[in-house]
Amino acid sequence: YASQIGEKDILTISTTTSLYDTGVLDALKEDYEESHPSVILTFIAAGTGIALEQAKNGDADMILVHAPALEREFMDEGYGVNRKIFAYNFFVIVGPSTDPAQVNQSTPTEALQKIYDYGRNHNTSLWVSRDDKSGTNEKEKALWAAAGMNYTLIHDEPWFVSSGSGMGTTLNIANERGLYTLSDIGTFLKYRAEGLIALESLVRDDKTLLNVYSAIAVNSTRITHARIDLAMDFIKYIISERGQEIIGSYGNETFDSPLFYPAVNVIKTHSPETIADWIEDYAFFNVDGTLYECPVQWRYGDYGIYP
Amino acid sequence: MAMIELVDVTTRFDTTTALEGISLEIEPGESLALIGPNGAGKTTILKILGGLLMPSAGEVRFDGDLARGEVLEKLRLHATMVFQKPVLFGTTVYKNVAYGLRVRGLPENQVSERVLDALGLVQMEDFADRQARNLSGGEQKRVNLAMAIAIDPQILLLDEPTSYLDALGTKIVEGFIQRIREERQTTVVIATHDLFQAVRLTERAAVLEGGQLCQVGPSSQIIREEVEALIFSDQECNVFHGIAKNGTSEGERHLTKIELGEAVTIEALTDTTGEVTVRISPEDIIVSREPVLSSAKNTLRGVIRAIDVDDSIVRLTVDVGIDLVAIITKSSLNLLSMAVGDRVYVTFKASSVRVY
Amino acid sequence: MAMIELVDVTTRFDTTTALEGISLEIEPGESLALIGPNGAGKTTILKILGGLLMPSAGEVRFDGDLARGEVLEKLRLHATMVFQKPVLFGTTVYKNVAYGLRVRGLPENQVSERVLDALGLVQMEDFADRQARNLSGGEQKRVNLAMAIAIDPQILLLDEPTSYLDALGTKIVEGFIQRIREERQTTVVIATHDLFQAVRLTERAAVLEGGQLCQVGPSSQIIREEVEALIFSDQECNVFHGIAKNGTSEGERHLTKIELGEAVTIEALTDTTGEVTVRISPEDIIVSREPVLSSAKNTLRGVIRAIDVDDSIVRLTVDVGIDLVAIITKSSLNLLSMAVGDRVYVTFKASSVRVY
Amino acid sequence: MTVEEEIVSITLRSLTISGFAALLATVIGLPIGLFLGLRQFRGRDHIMVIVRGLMSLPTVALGLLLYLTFSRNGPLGFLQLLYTPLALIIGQAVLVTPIMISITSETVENVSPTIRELSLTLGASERGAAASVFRESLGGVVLAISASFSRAISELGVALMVGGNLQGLTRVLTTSIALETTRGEILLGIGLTIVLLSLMVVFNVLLNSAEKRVRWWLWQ
Amino acid sequence: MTVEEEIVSITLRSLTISGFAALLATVIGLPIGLFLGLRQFRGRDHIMVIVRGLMSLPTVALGLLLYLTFSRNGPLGFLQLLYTPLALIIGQAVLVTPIMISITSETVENVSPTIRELSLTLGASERGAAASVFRESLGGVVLAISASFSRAISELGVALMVGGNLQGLTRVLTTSIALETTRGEILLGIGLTIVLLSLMVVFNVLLNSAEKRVRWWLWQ
Ligand SMILES: Nc1ncnc2c1ncn2[C@@H]1O[C@H](COP(=O)(O)OP(=O)(O)OP(=O)(O)O)[C@@H](O)[C@H]1O
Ligand SMILES: Nc1ncnc2c1ncn2[C@@H]1O[C@H](COP(=O)(O)OP(=O)(O)OP(=O)(O)O)[C@@H](O)[C@H]1O
Ligand SMILES: [Mg+2]
Ligand SMILES: [Mg+2]
Repeated sequence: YASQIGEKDILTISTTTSLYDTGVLDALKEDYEESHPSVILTFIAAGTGIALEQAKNGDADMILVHAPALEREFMDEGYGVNRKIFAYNFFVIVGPSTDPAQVNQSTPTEALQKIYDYGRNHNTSLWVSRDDKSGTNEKEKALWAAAGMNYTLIHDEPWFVSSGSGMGTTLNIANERGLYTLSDIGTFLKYRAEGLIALESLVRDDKTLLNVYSAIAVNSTRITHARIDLAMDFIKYIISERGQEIIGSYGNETFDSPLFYPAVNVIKTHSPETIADWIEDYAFFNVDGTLYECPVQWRYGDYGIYP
Repeated sequence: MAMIELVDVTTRFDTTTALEGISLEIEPGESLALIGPNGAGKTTILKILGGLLMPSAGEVRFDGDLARGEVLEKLRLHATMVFQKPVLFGTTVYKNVAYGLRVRGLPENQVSERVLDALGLVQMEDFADRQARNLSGGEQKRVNLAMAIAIDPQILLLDEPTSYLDALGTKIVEGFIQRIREERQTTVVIATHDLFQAVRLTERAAVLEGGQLCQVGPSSQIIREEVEALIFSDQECNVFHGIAKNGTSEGERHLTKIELGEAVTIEALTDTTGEVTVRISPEDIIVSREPVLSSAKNTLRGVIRAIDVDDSIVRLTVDVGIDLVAIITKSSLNLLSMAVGDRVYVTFKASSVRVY
Repeated sequence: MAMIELVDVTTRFDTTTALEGISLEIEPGESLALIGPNGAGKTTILKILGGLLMPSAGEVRFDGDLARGEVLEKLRLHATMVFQKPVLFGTTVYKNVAYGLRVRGLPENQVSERVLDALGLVQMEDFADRQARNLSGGEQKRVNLAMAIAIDPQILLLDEPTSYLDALGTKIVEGFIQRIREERQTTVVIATHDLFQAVRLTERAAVLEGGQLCQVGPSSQIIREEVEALIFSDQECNVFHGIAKNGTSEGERHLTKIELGEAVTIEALTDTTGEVTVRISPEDIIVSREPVLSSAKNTLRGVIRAIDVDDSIVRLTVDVGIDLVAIITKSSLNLLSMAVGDRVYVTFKASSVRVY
Repeated sequence: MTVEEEIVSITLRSLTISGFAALLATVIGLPIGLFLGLRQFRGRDHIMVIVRGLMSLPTVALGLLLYLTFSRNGPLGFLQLLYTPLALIIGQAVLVTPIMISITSETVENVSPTIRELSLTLGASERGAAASVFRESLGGVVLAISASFSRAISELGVALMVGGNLQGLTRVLTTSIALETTRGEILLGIGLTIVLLSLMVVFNVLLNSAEKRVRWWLWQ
Repeated sequence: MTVEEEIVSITLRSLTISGFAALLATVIGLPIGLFLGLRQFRGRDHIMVIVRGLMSLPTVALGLLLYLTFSRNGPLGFLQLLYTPLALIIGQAVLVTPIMISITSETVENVSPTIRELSLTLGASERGAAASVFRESLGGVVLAISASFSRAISELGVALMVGGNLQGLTRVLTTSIALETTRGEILLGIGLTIVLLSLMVVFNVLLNSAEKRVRWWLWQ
């Protein structure tokens, strides 16, 4: 009953909320189910942390996430196989239009340093962090580290606000309180478009703000009931031209810019080169000095997804 | 001026009419009994008198003012009702009795004094610390009485004050009611089924039936009639219509001559004149061969028309101009050796004649 | 074998001991009165007899078996209690009365027949569709009685069965109790404060006081003692001790000669023999100058000892060997022109003598 | 499916799932509540206090615990209930049973003990007597049902964690509201809220009139 | 701050905020519940049905509505309450007041009307009589308070939306549990749940013994 409704197979996918909330997955689902009438896709949207946990517990057949460090851990523990990067976009540092710390046009690192200085000097809350171990939060930690600051230490300083909430609420808080925060582009654009927030995107499109989404199938030798064939079929669809097209065009009508950029061709063709480098740099796994989208030992079966 | 005045009061509950067009005045210091069969409306009237129930129609006046708003609150403060079924707060006996006093803001030392007095009066002083709801039926009723007594109200409304009470309790409570009437001129209204209690405790009685006021008058007279009516309601005999004529006055009761048809005249104790219905209890009639000169006012000559023997009881029908039924014992019949057609005298007291 | 047997039953509620070491046997078909002051433990005993309360110590046996488990359920099925305070389900009168029948799985046509019968018996047939909780106190008590009557239990436990009832209701209920005793041999246990009711309705009486059984014995004897204790605490008149001798039988009632002290003998209707207490109601006595040959069984000669005039009522004390008090009207006094020291005859019917 | 059809199907699903949950809670909680309300026994106070404490189980926490229980690696994983409506029903039932028990036992306790005695003396079994007390406290039971159903249909944590908000399967009104809200579709969220509230008012109207019927029927 | 200190401070904050919310709900809901339970008037049924319907307001939805109300552009934005403990208190109070009213009115309704009459005839004002009825239905009121406090402390939606789960300011037990759960820190989440449940059991024990004291005290 759990895995079949009538004749249909169910593919359970754990996904991060920020990805699910954009709605792109619903668009993919609709198209995929049309061409695969015997399959039903079900998305479990939860925080990255719990999503990985669910997969480890055997409650999902694949995951869609955007936290390379955590992904690697997941795979190293033997839970995930056949990782495929399928999309990317950029995080943005957003803040009030008054921009008290003058971060507009700075690089992310500079911006964070300015925020740090301003916050300390004025002894006022200035930065709100999701602090929830989500992909976005993981990115933020990396950015602070790049700016030369210890996340755990600044975390307790008065200018640093921990919202412990999802992206939407965190944006609302930033909006209400006039704070800076790091946001995924999708939620930000959506909230701007709905008129919910008046924050400006101040720092964007930097290498360090890169956000990479990947799909990982659950290891069916570890989690025996995981439906790896179904998962791989869907992964193949995502990285197919049709899937990439849907991802790339999603949101074009509503927002002026797309929410996601297809990543498959960028990696395959290594062009545009800067982006391809950034992606490899940021989201590929370094095994013995070589960068892999998916380390060889975690490639299962012959699905023809790796060149 | 009447203390409480009901003017054409009607009380309806969804489907039933509990009271219909009741007008009644209660004077300060008077005592009134409400009598009548179950469901007559006694409790309903008491609740209206106590300001606990608003009539569906008609007026309630307290000291001349319409009982609503502040006047209603004053009425409730001065009139206290003891309910038919004991009702108690879920706390100790002491606190139950103290309630009415504390509501009135009495200082605590006076409260405790009066609570203990009131409890003592109903012989419940040892129960002060008991949970009131765990008491026996009679004990609860006593506490309810103590609660009313303790606040020493101007108007005491008692709904079957001695139901559940044992003999001693009844005596104590009746004694107390008489005493407060005399000593403090408390106005007392009592609903009761004990007609003798009504006579003992009240001067005036009101008879209710089916929500209507049938009669109001001096208790002793009204109750006597009621007693008789009740006792003989199952033996519909010796009931006659007649015309009562003004007679000699004896204190409050009048000795009145009543002409029944066929030139039969009897004497009865009543205030009523004009057309009346009389009933003579068959058990009160003495049958004799010779006329009797006695304290009995009525002696009539007649002829035995019928003798019905029923077990040990004999029912004699004597034609004295009207057919009177007398009930005698079988051995009396044998002793007097009476037979149908014999001439006899029937004798009964004036007080044995009930006039309606 | 006793139907219900209490062996050394003790009932404690947190702080109070309601019953202490009660042993009592109830035979099939017998009638027992429980009498005693408020808080004596009457209700508690009834609840134990009905299987509604487990004693803290001691045994309850039903038909010889310890009342617990299935035996207890059987006891509850056969014994039905009518509570002191009316308790009703929050539905119509009809459904209240039908409850016990439906619980027993009677077919619906029989249910309706028996419900209407039972309601008719307490004169509540017109109330079938009324909400039971909206009834007056007496109406509720009637419904409660109907509920018990309808199921025709083997054992009927009645806690003050006629409290709240009007005179007619009382009479009906008492009549019914006598009838089921005779016709269906129902075992009846009645707790009551009305000692006369106890005599009327039961053969055996148990006196409780403070949770202890003081006395058990024939009702007439026990109650006589109780009545005396009460009456002599009061200034009641015309109460005498005497010895009743077996007399002639007249149907079911016996005409019995009773010797009162000082060689005065009167006749009364009673079954009792041996030591008795009699009371002659002062209002039932006729005073005359000449002896009366009449249906009245008792005519005694005497001398007027005292005349108390009180309003229109005159209280004559006549020494006929014992001091009899008669109440006559003022005009009778005038008519007979009686004075202290005059010789007169007093006459009263055998049925006017109450024997306890 | 149009948005309207989608809303209708989500609404029906919400009603069905929470209806079953409330039913389950009633079936389990009502007898327990009756028992706790009728009987005095040692330890009764302790049970009551724990049951009342359980009323404050946060739905996220319950969702988490149930997730761990129903998860494939969990003790009941073999039942494969996770992300099914049945899991949701069970979860919501667990959530509201303490409410059911608390309100029922409180109102039953307030019914005069004489009602029980009356039933017993008229020949009812202990069960029959309990049924009488139940009839007398029907108002409280109805409140308990209303409160339980309300709590079930308005909870989110369990629905998210063990239901998974799967479209067409376990997506209910609250998860939809939450989803639309995080997606920034605030008007749709508010619309769904209004749908839910209107439904619940209607439900309570029906319950109210059902109460009268049931009271009548229980006495048949 | 160590994790232990953090947990203690979150726990205290939860207790304070939900305590005030329950208090506020009691202050508002109790008189309304008393009134609805004591009086029969036209439209009373309608009010009851709506109040009961409001019991099913999902916390996400209420959170959203309150967010819109308190947000800077909202009608009450000038109060600058959003993301403050006060907003949370108000939000939770709004959430639980219908529960308070429903349970109170139901139990008050079941107190025999003769208690009111008894008070009145002994000279109490209408208010005094209402107080007597209140005393008699204390058990129900205590349940109402317990249920309200439970609902307040266990709700998440309002705390997230209008509280914002701000560390050190509006982070309470449920938002922490939710946060730890999304973080995948399941053990910590369960630990916090146990803290919450233990606290609530203790609270109910206290409430239970307070009930006895209060009953005693109310009669002083
Ligand atoms: N709340 C009510 N709803 C409907 N009918 C009622 C209500 N209260 C009283 N009645 C009806 O009104 C009539 C009068 O009731 P009331 O209680 O005044 O009688 P009562 O004279 O006190 O009788 P009792 O001697 O039995 O106590 C009764 O027929 C009763 O059924
Ligand atoms: N539940 C209870 N808790 C504590 N004490 C009780 C309880 N029930 C009865 N009692 C006490 O037990 C004693 C006997 O009570 P019971 O009701 O049997 O008296 P009763 O003979 O029926 O009195 P009454 O004539 O007043 O009805 C009383 O003193 C009473 O206070
Ligand atoms: Mg009455
Ligand atoms: Mg008793």
